[in-house]
Amino acid sequence: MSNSTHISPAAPPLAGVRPTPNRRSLSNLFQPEWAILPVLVVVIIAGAILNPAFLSSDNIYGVMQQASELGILTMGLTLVLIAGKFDLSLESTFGLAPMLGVYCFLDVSGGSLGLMSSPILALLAIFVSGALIGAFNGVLVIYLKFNAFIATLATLILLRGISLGVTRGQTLSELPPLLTAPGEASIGNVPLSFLIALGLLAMLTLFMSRHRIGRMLYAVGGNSQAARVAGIPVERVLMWVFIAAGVLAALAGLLQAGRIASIPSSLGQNLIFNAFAAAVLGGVSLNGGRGTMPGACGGVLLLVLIQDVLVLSQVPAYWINATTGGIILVALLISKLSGADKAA
Amino acid sequence: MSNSTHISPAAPPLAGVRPTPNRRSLSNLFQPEWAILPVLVVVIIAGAILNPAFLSSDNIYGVMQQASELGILTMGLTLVLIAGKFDLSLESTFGLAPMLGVYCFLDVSGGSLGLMSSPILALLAIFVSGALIGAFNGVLVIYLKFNAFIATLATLILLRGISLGVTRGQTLSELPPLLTAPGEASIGNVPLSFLIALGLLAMLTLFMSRHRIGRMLYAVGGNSQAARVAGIPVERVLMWVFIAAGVLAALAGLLQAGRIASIPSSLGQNLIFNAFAAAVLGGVSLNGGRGTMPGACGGVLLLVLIQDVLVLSQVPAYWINATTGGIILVALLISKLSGADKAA
Amino acid sequence: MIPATRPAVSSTSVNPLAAIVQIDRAVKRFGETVALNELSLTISRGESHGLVGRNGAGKSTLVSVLTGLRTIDSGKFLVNGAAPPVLSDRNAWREIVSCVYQHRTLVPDLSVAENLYLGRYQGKQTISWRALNQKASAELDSWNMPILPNAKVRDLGVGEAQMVEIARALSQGSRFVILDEPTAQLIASEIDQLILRVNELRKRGVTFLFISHHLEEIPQVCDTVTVLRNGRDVLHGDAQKITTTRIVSAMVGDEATGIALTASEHVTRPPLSSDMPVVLDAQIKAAACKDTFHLTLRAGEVVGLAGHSGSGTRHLALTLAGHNPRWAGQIQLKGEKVPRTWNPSTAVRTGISLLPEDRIKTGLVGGLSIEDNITLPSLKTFSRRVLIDRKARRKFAEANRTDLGIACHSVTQAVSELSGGNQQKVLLGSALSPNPAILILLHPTAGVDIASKATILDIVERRRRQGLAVILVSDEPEELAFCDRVQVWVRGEKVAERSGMNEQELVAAMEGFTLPSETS
Amino acid sequence: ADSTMKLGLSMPTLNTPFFTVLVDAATNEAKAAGGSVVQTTNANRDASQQVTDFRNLINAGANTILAGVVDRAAIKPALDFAKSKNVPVVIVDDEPSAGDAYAVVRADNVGMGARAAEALAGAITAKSGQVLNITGALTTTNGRNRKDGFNQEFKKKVAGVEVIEQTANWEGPASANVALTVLSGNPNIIGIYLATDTLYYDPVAAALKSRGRLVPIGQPGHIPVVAIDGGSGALKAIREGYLDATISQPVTDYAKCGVRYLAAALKGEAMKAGPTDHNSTVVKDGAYYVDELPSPIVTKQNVDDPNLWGNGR
Ligand SMILES: Nc1ncnc2c1ncn2[C@@H]1O[C@H](COP(=O)(O)OP(=O)(O)OP(=O)(O)O)[C@@H](O)[C@H]1O
Ligand SMILES: Nc1ncnc2c1ncn2[C@@H]1O[C@H](COP(=O)(O)OP(=O)(O)OP(=O)(O)O)[C@@H](O)[C@H]1O
Ligand SMILES: [Mg+2]
Ligand SMILES: [Mg+2]
Repeated sequence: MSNSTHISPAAPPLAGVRPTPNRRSLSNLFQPEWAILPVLVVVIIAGAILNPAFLSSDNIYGVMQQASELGILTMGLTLVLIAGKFDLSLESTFGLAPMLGVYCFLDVSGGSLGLMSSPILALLAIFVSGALIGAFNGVLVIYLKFNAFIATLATLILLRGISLGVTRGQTLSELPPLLTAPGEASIGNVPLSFLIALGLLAMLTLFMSRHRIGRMLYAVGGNSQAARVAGIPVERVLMWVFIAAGVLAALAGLLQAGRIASIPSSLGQNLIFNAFAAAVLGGVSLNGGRGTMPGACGGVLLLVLIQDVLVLSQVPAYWINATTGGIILVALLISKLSGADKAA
Repeated sequence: MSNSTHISPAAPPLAGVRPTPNRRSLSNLFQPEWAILPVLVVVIIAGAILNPAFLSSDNIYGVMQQASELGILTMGLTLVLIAGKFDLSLESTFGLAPMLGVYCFLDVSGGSLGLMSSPILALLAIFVSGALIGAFNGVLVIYLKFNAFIATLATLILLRGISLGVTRGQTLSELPPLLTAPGEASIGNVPLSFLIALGLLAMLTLFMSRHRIGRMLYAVGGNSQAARVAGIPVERVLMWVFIAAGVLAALAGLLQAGRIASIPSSLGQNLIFNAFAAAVLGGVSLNGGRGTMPGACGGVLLLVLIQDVLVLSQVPAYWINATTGGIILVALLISKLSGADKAA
Repeated sequence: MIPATRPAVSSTSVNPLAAIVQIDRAVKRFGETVALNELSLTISRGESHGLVGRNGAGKSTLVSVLTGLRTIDSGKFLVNGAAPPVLSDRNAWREIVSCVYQHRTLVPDLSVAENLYLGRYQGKQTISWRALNQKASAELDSWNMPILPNAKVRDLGVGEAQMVEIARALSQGSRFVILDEPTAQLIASEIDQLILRVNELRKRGVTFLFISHHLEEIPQVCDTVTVLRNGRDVLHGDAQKITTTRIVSAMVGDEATGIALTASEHVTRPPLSSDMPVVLDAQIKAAACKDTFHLTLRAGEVVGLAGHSGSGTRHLALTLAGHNPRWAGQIQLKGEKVPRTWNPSTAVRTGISLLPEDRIKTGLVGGLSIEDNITLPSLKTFSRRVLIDRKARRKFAEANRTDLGIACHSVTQAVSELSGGNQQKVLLGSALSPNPAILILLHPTAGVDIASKATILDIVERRRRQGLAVILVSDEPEELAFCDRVQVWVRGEKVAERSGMNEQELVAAMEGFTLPSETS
Repeated sequence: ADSTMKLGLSMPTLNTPFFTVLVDAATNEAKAAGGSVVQTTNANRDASQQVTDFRNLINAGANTILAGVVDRAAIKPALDFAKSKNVPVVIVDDEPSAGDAYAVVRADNVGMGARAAEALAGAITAKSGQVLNITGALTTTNGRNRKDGFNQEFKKKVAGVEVIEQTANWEGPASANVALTVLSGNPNIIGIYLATDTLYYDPVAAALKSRGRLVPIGQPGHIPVVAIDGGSGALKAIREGYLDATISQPVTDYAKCGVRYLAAALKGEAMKAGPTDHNSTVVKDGAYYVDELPSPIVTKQNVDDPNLWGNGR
């Protein structure tokens, strides 16, 4: 969007020369969440003061659940953003994929195709449809060369429409345990979904920093021309990014469906904005080529905590949205001052 | 939204390369709607076939009204986009500005500050608040150098929250004629709002193509650094763009409030997406520096007609949203093939 | 420049079997522009082939064809005697050729090391940063480049970045290497580095296609040379025997005589009459520079700021043009002190124009027409009451087109479609359009062919005669020869200020060798 | 005009079961009455869209309109337009604040809130603590009415019990988040009120379950829950003894009566006040003839009543 590269002479052309400390490979991995950390700390302290229950296991449990759903969606989005693209439709994948899976392969109340009833197939179908939707977006953006914002906006509308059409507004409920477990089960006092999210975070962090494909993503996002001449199969890489993002969104949707033990036709609505806010708060650049998974997840945690604190501190219902917006702005400001958001 | 300004031999869609350069200055003005015209024609013919009522004066009247509201909003957005920025919060300005104006300076049912009651002041206040909101976004994006997408997303949430808080969700109704007239009055069989929109379109078209500030906008959007080197006060110009967009959004909101004779706290929700879709369909580039007002308005007309035709042609209600999304995709495809959308 | 120490490499005889590249009557069009026009060219194995031509001659286009980024519209194109791979098969192409493109192909946010080995992490899936960085710093040391392997490319200077690109191309171990204007942004010492390395590789039988506007480099590097004009190969010969004048006349065709005149003009320039008014009097204490910068500039005077990357010259120039909000000191323009809030728009309005060094990034609006770009700083003067007077504007643009000799088919053509040199001319036209009292030039003729170089300097010279004062920031002796007086800066210190320095003195001074400086 | 019914359905939204059922019922009823449904529109909860929808429906040939309301005030221009085309309109589920309608078939939402409050007041055992009120989107009239109705009545019924109010914008996940958070913040929540069970019950129940707070009625630790809507899920929960009570909206009756009135309007009959054949009375409330349908409170006793829309299909 805004290319704010300045001709200002202040850009020290010699920054690369020996004297400068050897921080890069490290910083590349850790800087963003250092930048968001102060904000997180502030929110946590504030929360603890406003209402001691903030630190209660119940509350933390809830936070973990919400954080893992939004977190997984955001990781998917982050992949796309780092690769220099954009995907608004992930929120509809979040809702539609689980719905299609259940609708096609289960016989639950609320409606179904009634072909057969097989939880395993349903589970499979969920991820497959996630992948297919991702691929569809990929084709639009990569091969038909649509502007990613507008193309995925169109898909967003299309997919939301489909999920309305498929179930005619009904809520699918009474899901089999196999589908709800990932979202509702817990090991000790830790939600299973949280463990899943942590696992993914670890994997993706390594992948992005150490795996050659991961590095290719940064190259493609940073300068697709350079990547192309360097022999990186830009199109193919991007294709996989969209597919991966779709699958992650589907998983996130599955977790939420599990948590609320049902699939309303509005599942996931307006979630993508939170994902974007989280990613950017976590230092992911919307211009591509910059950002990290831990950073993005830091942003997720921040958002979830803010919402949580607001509810706990019983801000009057009418003003809660406004307050959220205000706080996000402040958070952006802080994380910018502390240098995370290089994007803007 | 990666924006590669440099020429590199391998980029087939080179930034700004036009296959037929000699038509450029002309095309600069007219090409986009030539490109969207075929699609428009198709839709109109389809509509007329599917349901003769499509061409009834009643229907056309309704289309004009909607088109002018969305159109004015979209013109505001287009200004911002051409200048290379981004503003999601325009939809909340659309709703909040009229609400504030009425709330502060009128005593209508639904709630009011009850200071005094003066329609003229209210009218003024509406535009002033539009301008102020625009300025606020401007400061965030231009001087605090936030990424426009994320900053205006935050303001969007904030402003929506405020409009909920101010009236505690109540709908302001029984507005004085001065405020409703622009949106509901009609001259002969043509809605006043449509004439207003046409006037603005003519003005802005001339402004963008013939006025020096207009040309500056294209430069700033195309390459802000070059603009700066050329002595254009980039920041100031951008500031005015955001303010103008805010005022236009406020006006659009006023028109819609007039049409529905009231101001619900949800006024304008999700409208910005239509505005974006319209602008891009009309050949406005999301990377800045390219697009025209007539093009954008062509896009608006297209969207409104699509909605209209779908209802008239008895597409099952549950599938209307999906169909809309699908058609937008197709329209994008066509307008791309016919060469309007260079953005992607 | 170092003396041409090029090893004798045998057999420049063109034996089609030994040919790496055979092109026959290739045509490449861009819209109405014919970039390659029935061009025929053969590059035989082991030779190093020079390619010269004016801006827009088609060199880079040819490169994009040779490296599989574009296909020719018609004609024959064989690689190693066989049909070339499909464009999408990048790896096959990388087997055949590695290239330094005229335009950056580095990823700004990745480290130097990663950029060096971009896309070739030697098969294994996970990357060991330590290994990568070690390999990189070895590579960098071999070029004795004082850069950290894990510095971000974003933070490098123009020259440093260019060297990284070159190092990458040459370290890929390809048998065929293309260098498109590799020296355009390099300083003398770096150029020597490059030439040495190229010649080493030639001994090992690597084939080169070497593109440059510095004709003196051709005999230092090449066996054979081909001259392009308007997409045609107009001259082909032995780089050692053929004379520069023949190359030049081939490049420019019939205009040759004209060039000779203009080019020589500024050298024999009548001394500046001392009664010219002082237009600029500046003392600047720049963050970049230890020494305070003093400059008194008379109308019609040309002062050079000589200095390599990191010298502070650019920083000073940008400050004068108002691009440095945190400046200290004072600037007097035509006797009046400029305000603290000294910014580009006030600078342009009060008569200081800047010609930035990176035209694509900071100079031109690629998507807009030549007309729009040229009149951008002076739109106000074309506004009648409210709207712009189109006719006047068009006339002005056309005048510039002929005046600057911009090669295009219409002033409504997008500048992004022009070749480097022509873009530079548009940029100059734009800088001059508000007709400023002072013009600040940053490396004005970098990457510009001789003829255009002459044209550009010629335009400036003409304006100078009408009283334009010029500040020329450069590290190219030929450019600096254009100046009445030169300040030499090294790492933020002024080491010399005098007129009439010869090339050797200048180069030495910029390299930081102190010489008896009696400041004039 | 000929009196075969060409019905237009203008719905505020379609992605809640409530309106789905309404649409289906109305469609059947219209067919039964020998008419047809011209088109169903979905305003996606956008007030101005509904005004457009009316226009479109009439342009599409509708000679009668059955509408749910996005916004009481904002629907006026739509009604005016219908009037100008003399197309009779029946409003269901809510009453417009201005404009002409042939009839209004509704169950007063404030009242439902109040009855829910009553039910919850009866169900709560503890006499001190807080009650959680998870409201719908406060930008919607129903959201506000159900909230206010509950709050006012509940304050009357039980003193000294604080009502914690949180909105979930008609979104299931949000209701689960709110429930869990508030529960953790206030250990002694003694009751929960849901503005809608079709959207909120499953999520909230799941949330309670995840923290082991979902206990059947009668067993220690049970948190009384009362809701509005009476969707199938809620009825199931009542049978299983988890949900204390819900206020069943007479959705199908809305449709049935609504369509009947429209048929009458087509025949040119005038609406008149007085008792009806479906044990309700039509009252003249301001400008409108309002048929206020009973909205039965559903508990274990009457949960299997086949007339409840939740038991339909
Ligand atoms: N605004 C500034 N504040 C502090 N240091 C600066 C600033 N601008 C430049 N420098 C430093 O001053 C020195 C000179 O920078 P400058 O860019 O002026 O040199 P240069 O010769 O123009 O470089 P190049 O030719 O590569 O553009 C460098 O060490 C740079 O890091
Ligand atoms: N992508 C493009 N679209 C349209 N025209 C182009 C494009 N690329 C090059 N051209 C045109 O093709 C001709 C040759 O361009 P090219 O860049 O090959 O010249 P060049 O010899 O490399 O010039 P320079 O020495 O300035 O780099 C020029 O007239 C240029 O305007
Ligand atoms: Mg070139
Ligand atoms: Mg320099």
